[in-house]
Amino acid sequence: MLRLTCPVCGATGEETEFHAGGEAHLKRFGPGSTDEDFRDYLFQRQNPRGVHFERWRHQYGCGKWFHVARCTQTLEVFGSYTAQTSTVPDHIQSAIKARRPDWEPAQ
Amino acid sequence: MFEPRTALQGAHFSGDITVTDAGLVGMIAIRGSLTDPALCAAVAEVTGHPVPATRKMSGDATDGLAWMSADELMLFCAYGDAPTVAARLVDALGDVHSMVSVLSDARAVIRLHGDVVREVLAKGAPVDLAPDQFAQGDIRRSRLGQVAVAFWMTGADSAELVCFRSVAGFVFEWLSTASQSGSAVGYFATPRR
Amino acid sequence: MSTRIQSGGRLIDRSRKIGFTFNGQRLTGHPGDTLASALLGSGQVLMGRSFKYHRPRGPVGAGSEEPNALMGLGQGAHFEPNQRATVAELHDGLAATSQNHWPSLDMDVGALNAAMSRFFPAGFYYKTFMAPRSAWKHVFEPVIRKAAGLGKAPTQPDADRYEYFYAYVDVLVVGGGMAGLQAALEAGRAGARVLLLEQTAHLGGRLLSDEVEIDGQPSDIWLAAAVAELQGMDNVTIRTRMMGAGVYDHGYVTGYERLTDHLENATGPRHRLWRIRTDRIVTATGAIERPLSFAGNDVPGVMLAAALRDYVTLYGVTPGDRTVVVTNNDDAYRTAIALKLAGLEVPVILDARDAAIGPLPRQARDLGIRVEVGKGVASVKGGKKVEAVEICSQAGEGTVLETIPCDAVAMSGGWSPVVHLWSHCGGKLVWDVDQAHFRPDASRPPTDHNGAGYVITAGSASGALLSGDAMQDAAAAGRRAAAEVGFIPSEGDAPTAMAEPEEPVQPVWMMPAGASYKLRSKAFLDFQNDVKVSDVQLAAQEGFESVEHAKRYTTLGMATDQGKLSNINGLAVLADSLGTTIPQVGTTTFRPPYTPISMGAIAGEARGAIFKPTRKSPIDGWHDENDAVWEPVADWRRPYTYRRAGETTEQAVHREIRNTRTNVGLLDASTLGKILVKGPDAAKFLDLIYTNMMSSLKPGRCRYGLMCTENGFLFDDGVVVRLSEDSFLCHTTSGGSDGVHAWMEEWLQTEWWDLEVFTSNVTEQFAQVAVVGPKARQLLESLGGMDVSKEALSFMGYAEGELGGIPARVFRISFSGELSYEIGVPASYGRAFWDMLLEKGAALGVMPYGTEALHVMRAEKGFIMIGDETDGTVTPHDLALGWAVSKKKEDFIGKRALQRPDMIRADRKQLVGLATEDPATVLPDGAHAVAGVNEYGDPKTIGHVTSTYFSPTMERSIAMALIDGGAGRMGEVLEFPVGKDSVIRATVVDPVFYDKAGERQDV
Amino acid sequence: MKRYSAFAIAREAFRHHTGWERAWRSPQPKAEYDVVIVGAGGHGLATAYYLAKNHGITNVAVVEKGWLGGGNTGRNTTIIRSNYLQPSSMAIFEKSRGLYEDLSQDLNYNIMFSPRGVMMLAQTEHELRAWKRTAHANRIAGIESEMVTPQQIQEMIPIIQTAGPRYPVLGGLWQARGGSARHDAVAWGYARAASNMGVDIIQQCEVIGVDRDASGVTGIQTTKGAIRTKKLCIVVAGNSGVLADMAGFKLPVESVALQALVSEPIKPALDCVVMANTVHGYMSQSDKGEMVIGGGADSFNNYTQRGSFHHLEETVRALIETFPMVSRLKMLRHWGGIVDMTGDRSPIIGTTPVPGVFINCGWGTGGFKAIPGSGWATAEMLADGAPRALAAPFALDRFTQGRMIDESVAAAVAH
Ligand SMILES: Cc1cc2nc3c(=O)[nH]c(=O)nc-3n(C[C@H](O)[C@H](O)[C@H](O)COP(=O)(O)OP(=O)(O)OC[C@H]3O[C@@H](n4cnc5c(N)ncnc54)[C@H](O)[C@@H]3O)c2cc1C
Ligand SMILES: NC(=O)c1ccc[n+]([C@@H]2O[C@H](COP(=O)([O-])OP(=O)(O)OC[C@H]3O[C@@H](n4cnc5c(N)ncnc54)[C@H](O)[C@@H]3O)[C@@H](O)[C@H]2O)c1
Ligand SMILES: Cc1cc2nc3c(=O)[nH]c(=O)nc-3n(C[C@H](O)[C@H](O)[C@H](O)COP(=O)(O)O)c2cc1C
Ligand SMILES: [Zn+2]
Repeated sequence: MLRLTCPVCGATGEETEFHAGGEAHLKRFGPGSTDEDFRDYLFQRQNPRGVHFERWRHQYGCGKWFHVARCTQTLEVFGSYTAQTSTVPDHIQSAIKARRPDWEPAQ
Repeated sequence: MFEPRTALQGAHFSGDITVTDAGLVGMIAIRGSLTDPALCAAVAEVTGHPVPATRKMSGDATDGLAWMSADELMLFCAYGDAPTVAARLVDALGDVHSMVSVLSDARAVIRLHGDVVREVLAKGAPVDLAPDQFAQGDIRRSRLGQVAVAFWMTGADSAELVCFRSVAGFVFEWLSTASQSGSAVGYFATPRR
Repeated sequence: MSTRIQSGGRLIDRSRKIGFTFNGQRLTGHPGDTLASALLGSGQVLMGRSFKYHRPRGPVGAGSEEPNALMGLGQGAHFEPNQRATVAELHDGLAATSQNHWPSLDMDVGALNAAMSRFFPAGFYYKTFMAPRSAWKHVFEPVIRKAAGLGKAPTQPDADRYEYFYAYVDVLVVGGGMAGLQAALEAGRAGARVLLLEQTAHLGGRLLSDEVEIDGQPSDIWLAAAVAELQGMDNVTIRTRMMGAGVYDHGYVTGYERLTDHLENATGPRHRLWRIRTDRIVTATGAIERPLSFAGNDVPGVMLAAALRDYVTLYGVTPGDRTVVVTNNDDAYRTAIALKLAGLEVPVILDARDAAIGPLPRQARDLGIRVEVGKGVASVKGGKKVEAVEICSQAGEGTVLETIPCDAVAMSGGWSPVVHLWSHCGGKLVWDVDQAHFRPDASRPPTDHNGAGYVITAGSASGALLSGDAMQDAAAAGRRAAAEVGFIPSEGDAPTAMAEPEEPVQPVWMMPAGASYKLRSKAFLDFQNDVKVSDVQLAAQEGFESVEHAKRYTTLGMATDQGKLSNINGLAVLADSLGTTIPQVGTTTFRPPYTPISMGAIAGEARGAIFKPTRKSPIDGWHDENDAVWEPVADWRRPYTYRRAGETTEQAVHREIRNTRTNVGLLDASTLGKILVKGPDAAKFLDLIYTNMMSSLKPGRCRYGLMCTENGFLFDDGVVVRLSEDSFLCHTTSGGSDGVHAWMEEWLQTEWWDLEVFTSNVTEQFAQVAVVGPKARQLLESLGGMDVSKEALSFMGYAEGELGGIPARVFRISFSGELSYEIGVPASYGRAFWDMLLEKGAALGVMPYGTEALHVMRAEKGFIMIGDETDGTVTPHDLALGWAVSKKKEDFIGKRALQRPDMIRADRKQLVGLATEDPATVLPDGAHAVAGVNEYGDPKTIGHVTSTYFSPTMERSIAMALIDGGAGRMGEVLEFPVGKDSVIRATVVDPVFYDKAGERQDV
Repeated sequence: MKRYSAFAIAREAFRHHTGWERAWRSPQPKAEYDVVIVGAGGHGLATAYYLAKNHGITNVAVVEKGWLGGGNTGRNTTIIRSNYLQPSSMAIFEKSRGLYEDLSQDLNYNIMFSPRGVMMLAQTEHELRAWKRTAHANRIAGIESEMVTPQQIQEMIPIIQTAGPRYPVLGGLWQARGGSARHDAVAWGYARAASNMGVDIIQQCEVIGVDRDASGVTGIQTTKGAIRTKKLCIVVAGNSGVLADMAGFKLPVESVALQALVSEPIKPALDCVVMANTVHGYMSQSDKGEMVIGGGADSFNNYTQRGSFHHLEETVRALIETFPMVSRLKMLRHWGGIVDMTGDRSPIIGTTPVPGVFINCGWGTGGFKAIPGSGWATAEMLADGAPRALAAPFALDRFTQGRMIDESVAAAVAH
């Protein structure tokens, strides 16, 4: 039963206040993209056993989406940050590095 | 004969605490950037309340302004005043990118009163309701049992709660069940009055 | 004989007697008794039958670890099977029944299994019962099912009530023994918010039975002071009768509080499930004594040494007058001493160790008790109760040296820390060679959201078995917990606790060490599931080497006690059989709950009226008063139809349709989703959300719109109204409103956050009534107010104003093909508006209609219904709605998906109408059309019926279907096999059955 | 291998069961195999068994990181049914159910297949129509399943409450020859039979790398050393993404925890499997007497074999609403498994972008029932190098083409 902190309203709440939204930072492929790129965007997920960047919505709270860096193996949370970012912010990367020195961002 | 009615139609329950339909309440959702000084000024001017800080509320359901989200406020006023207040807000906001919608009828407000108000809420809301963690002036949007609610303390032993109109009956029933006599938990210190 | 003795019994009130029944027999006990102690006090040692062999059993423990003494408690709507008599507190009128026997506890036919046990070793059922094939289901399985299963199933709905409670603390202490109390004191004094849970009714843990010296005084004095101090702290809460049930990720703990089980007549909830969120957990859960594995260790009267001591000390009862003590450690001598001091006989203490030289053995000898070292039990004699013990040398094969008559045996194989809560979320264990047990490895704790260890063990739960160590460990644990959550703990000396020093335990996994097969097959490891030493050895022999395989093959540890007594002994046997070490073998996975918890508590308050929220429209009351047949639609309830006296449901629906098509009908459409979308980019945004072009819509006009998922499939539809240049009102399906609103917000917040758009879900702000039928306009005009004439408000138009004095938004849209207005009024006026329509419309023949009439009427018009014509795999093109998919727009959600190879296949399923050859025959729901044979050799299905009705308007059956390449099959006759040898033939037709030209709605 | 029978038990009883042999061998890995299967779950073991039995390919290793059958096969609620909606699903699940009928005899291992029937309740009009549609599809495909009325349901399942206030039961889809089997026995039975035919089952051997050259796969790296092979089949359920990553491709799969729980055992009270999809409650009673209850899946990626507690609350509430007596039972134990959910919630069986690497995954919440059929079809594919009719529709390319096999059409879940 996760506890997450919403970076928008600052509330720390339990998982049931939130709604999980899958992998973060997907690049949307629209008309004009190849079938393969489109498939990757729609279906192929990192699904790592380890550090995962994912989307959550503070569904019962402020209603806002945000991003979380979390380990899928230990469920440890490295930080949460706003949804209006296309890449993992530096401070989150360093928070992960601090606890997982071997971790490298995915290509 | 054709009078407006709340969803709960004045319902009242008395057990470990009292649970009461607050009656018709004017409610206006204001969306816009809460960091925009123009918006803050307009809202303060029309409502008489400063824009509250994150998860704070000024006043109560009779006259109050609550933080709902980073770009959303909820104004409480008299039911009959809501349309005109909303119109005044729209005027005052002018060109500021914003949205004002009257939601007086979309919500129900319930008043809770009694020594164990915090405990009754803590039976359904995953929120730290200890007096030093959740005080008057705080508002929390969360869930109660299986539905979305927002609540705030109006005194040491009283609170108000707002929920969607369609589930008002459910919430009322839920609160009455949780406060049936003999179900007090005895966890939070009894408030001093 | 088992009996109440004159002395001892600190937990009972001897001055009062209370009555209870056991298998219908009236017995008495004292307040403070457990059911087990009261039964022992009444001469009843035999309390149940085991699972597999139906062997007679008495209690082996005195607490929550008990595997044997399980009973059905209560009656009728309060009956519950499989309750442990050792923790059930006695109350007046308690009704207990023993289980798993027929015809009676004393005489059980199932006990034949025991006699046949040589044919029923571990896993025997995997090897037989295979022929003939059907015999398993019809012969063998029913017999097995009947024999298994322990307690009787409750038959009535539960009369009790349950609830939850959320608590937030800095430090949660589980266990109210010496260690838990000390840890709580330390954390509490430092200022942390502390919650302490104790599963029993009493604080003190083992101190209650085994008094030690704390700071030079009897521990009772310390105990009283500690409790008083804790109770005096505002930041500390103590709850008894509350078990730490499970430890979960991120500091989440479930606490199982039993509020009324110990009361005769109680009000209020029976159990309360606490969901505790804490930063640090101190588990001070104590240790559990292990049985010894000797033949006949399950005969009623054989007990754990400390349990026997508890019965004597706490309840003043004993299972026998002559107790043989058998042990491999010093602690069990306390039992011998306690028995002797209570005036009971202890003919011998059998100590498997080579020597017994500590102060406790010395004290026992001084009391005149015979102590035999290097000796053990070869076998316990007796069936339903202990009659004698055969003594042998521990090192040998079980040659009987002497037979000692006795009626009870106290056994101790050493102590295992209670590591369950530590382990639930991944805390690791180490094997402590000296103490012969697994204890928490403090360097590998379970980790929380910050990656930090969040469980700290205290006292004997850490493996600090001796009082002095336990106290030091507990104080350190409490201080560490407080410090880790940001408080400054005391640095002073912790109290010193002192008990008699103890010599080391000597592991004994089989008694005697060289026991023959005969003895091993009578030495029980798992009492409840009847798993013997020989079973685990067989598992190893057959290659079930992993401890998890051995568990599953033998069912060791899978009973209702989850192996609290058996696991370590079983591991040891497995390790020995495999020629490896216990830590190599490792433990099975510890899973919550610590002991079983009621399903009622897990469900909490959510039952009956508040099982799930029911959303009700503002007009719900009227429907309820007027015989609505309800239909759940998402969380809403909606009237399916209003059935009048003497009508069938179908007749009611047809009446409603006919009336709507000839006079005027009213539909409560309040549940339809309504979402406001406003901002400079609103039109641009809706162009992305909808497949159609919405930016070209004129203010004051309505347009039917479709929404696809990014995968190209249709998922919601509805009418979009342009309220003004920069604001739109989007209608959604009733079930879709929350989803569509969330969908819009998701795109706005996470993909197109540069767009200046706000949305607001105003669904519940408005009660919406569809006024439908040729007399609709007449009805509205009779209300007085805004102009609703054709000229002022044309088809697909929108206007705001007042009707009958109520503010109204009127949409001229039609889902039935009739002249139709949908009118939104503030929800608080919804009922008033509805009543007004009924009153004014009476003369016009106004009549409400329900969802089924709505469905039939839209089908008559060939309109699709999300969920009927769509199922998550259907595109707008499949439904011939290509006209609503913009070709001009560069992008919209789903556009790219619709270009994939499979989506542009010509032979996709397409929407058609169907006319059965016999107009009276209605195609069944979901019937499939077939033609030819598929790749598996079955008839090839070419599509299925999506909507099918008898149309009272057309006076014939109508249907819609999705058919492979349907658009190209007009006029074809399709075959729908609908039952054995029965086929319905239907012609493919245009799905619009009624008023193809659309003349009726545009008037 | 000595045959199991009542006679064998009697014989052994008189010699203290000393004559029982190991159920399967525990060999060290050889340097090379014709086929290496990763994952000794039901699907991997069944694949090995049918490779040996149907295709005579026995130089096969099944490599397992833990203990065989310890993945989802050993932790599922054992519901077996074949009344699916889409033709390709019906084909493989019915093939599987048919194989289950004779599996005990085929394997000489009592896997306790118990066709006690599966009842899928319809609690909304929409669900009722969906089940009717399924019933038609099933009948045409030769699968016995039928709609039953609330009255029939009440008679068949006395403890059910069909007239519940919130979601009264409107009907049910009944598959009489669906049911359950002993989950562990399925894994053990296949392992024993496969081992007996020469398949090496190598436990405690984790695959940690996949070797490949320009032409495709050449072998694997394991915690017990390197193993060469030209045919590698990945059958690791929740860990599929991790293995695909090692092999160098991506899958349309996400791993989440799915939970289950058991009650304490009670005397027989429920004779069939009941699925209440509207309220999310799934329950059957095992031969030992415990109620076996399927819980919900987490909605976030998770490899912990633990799930979030609130799913259990939802499940138990639903069950109490459906079977009020459940309220006075107790939960004995709850656990989770890591299930691999695909983009359309249907499985994947097929070739991969890496030549020589085959995949069988994506069974998600419902693959126990498919073990025999999937093993059969996967063995065909491995023997031929390409899928035959049963497996073909489940190929990976469907996600590129948009050819979804969506069973959620008919049911919210697919247990
Ligand atoms: C709680 C729950 C309830 C369910 N209920 C049902 C149900 O009622 N009916 C139904 O039909 N299905 C059900 N399922 C689904 C079903 O259990 C699975 O679909 C099925 O068991 C999958 O079998 P498998 O052989 O593919 O995977 P598994 O049994 O999980 O086997 C995969 C194996 O691969 C091994 N492995 C992983 N990584 C490696 C590596 N790197 N190297 C070597 N080995 C590795 C694992 O250790 C594991 O043993 C349920 C699942 C769960 C979790
Ligand atoms: N000499 C020995 O071999 C030996 C062995 C064990 C204990 N002891 C003695 O026992 C004392 C140890 O004290 P302690 O406090 O560590 O243990 P304890 O056994 O006295 O107390 C543990 C308490 O935790 C409670 N508990 C256990 N699991 C729980 C759960 N899940 N939820 C709620 N409550 C739970 C128990 O009911 C008990 O009251 C010392 O005096 C020690 O010497 C001695
Ligand atoms: C169908 C089924 C029935 C089970 N019955 C029991 C049971 O009676 N007692 C028990 O302790 N566990 C039972 N379990 C749970 C297992 O002990 C175990 O928790 C599960 O297989 C997951 O493994 P793990 O907990 O070791 O991770 C059962 C599991 C399944 C799949
Ligand atoms: Zn928030």
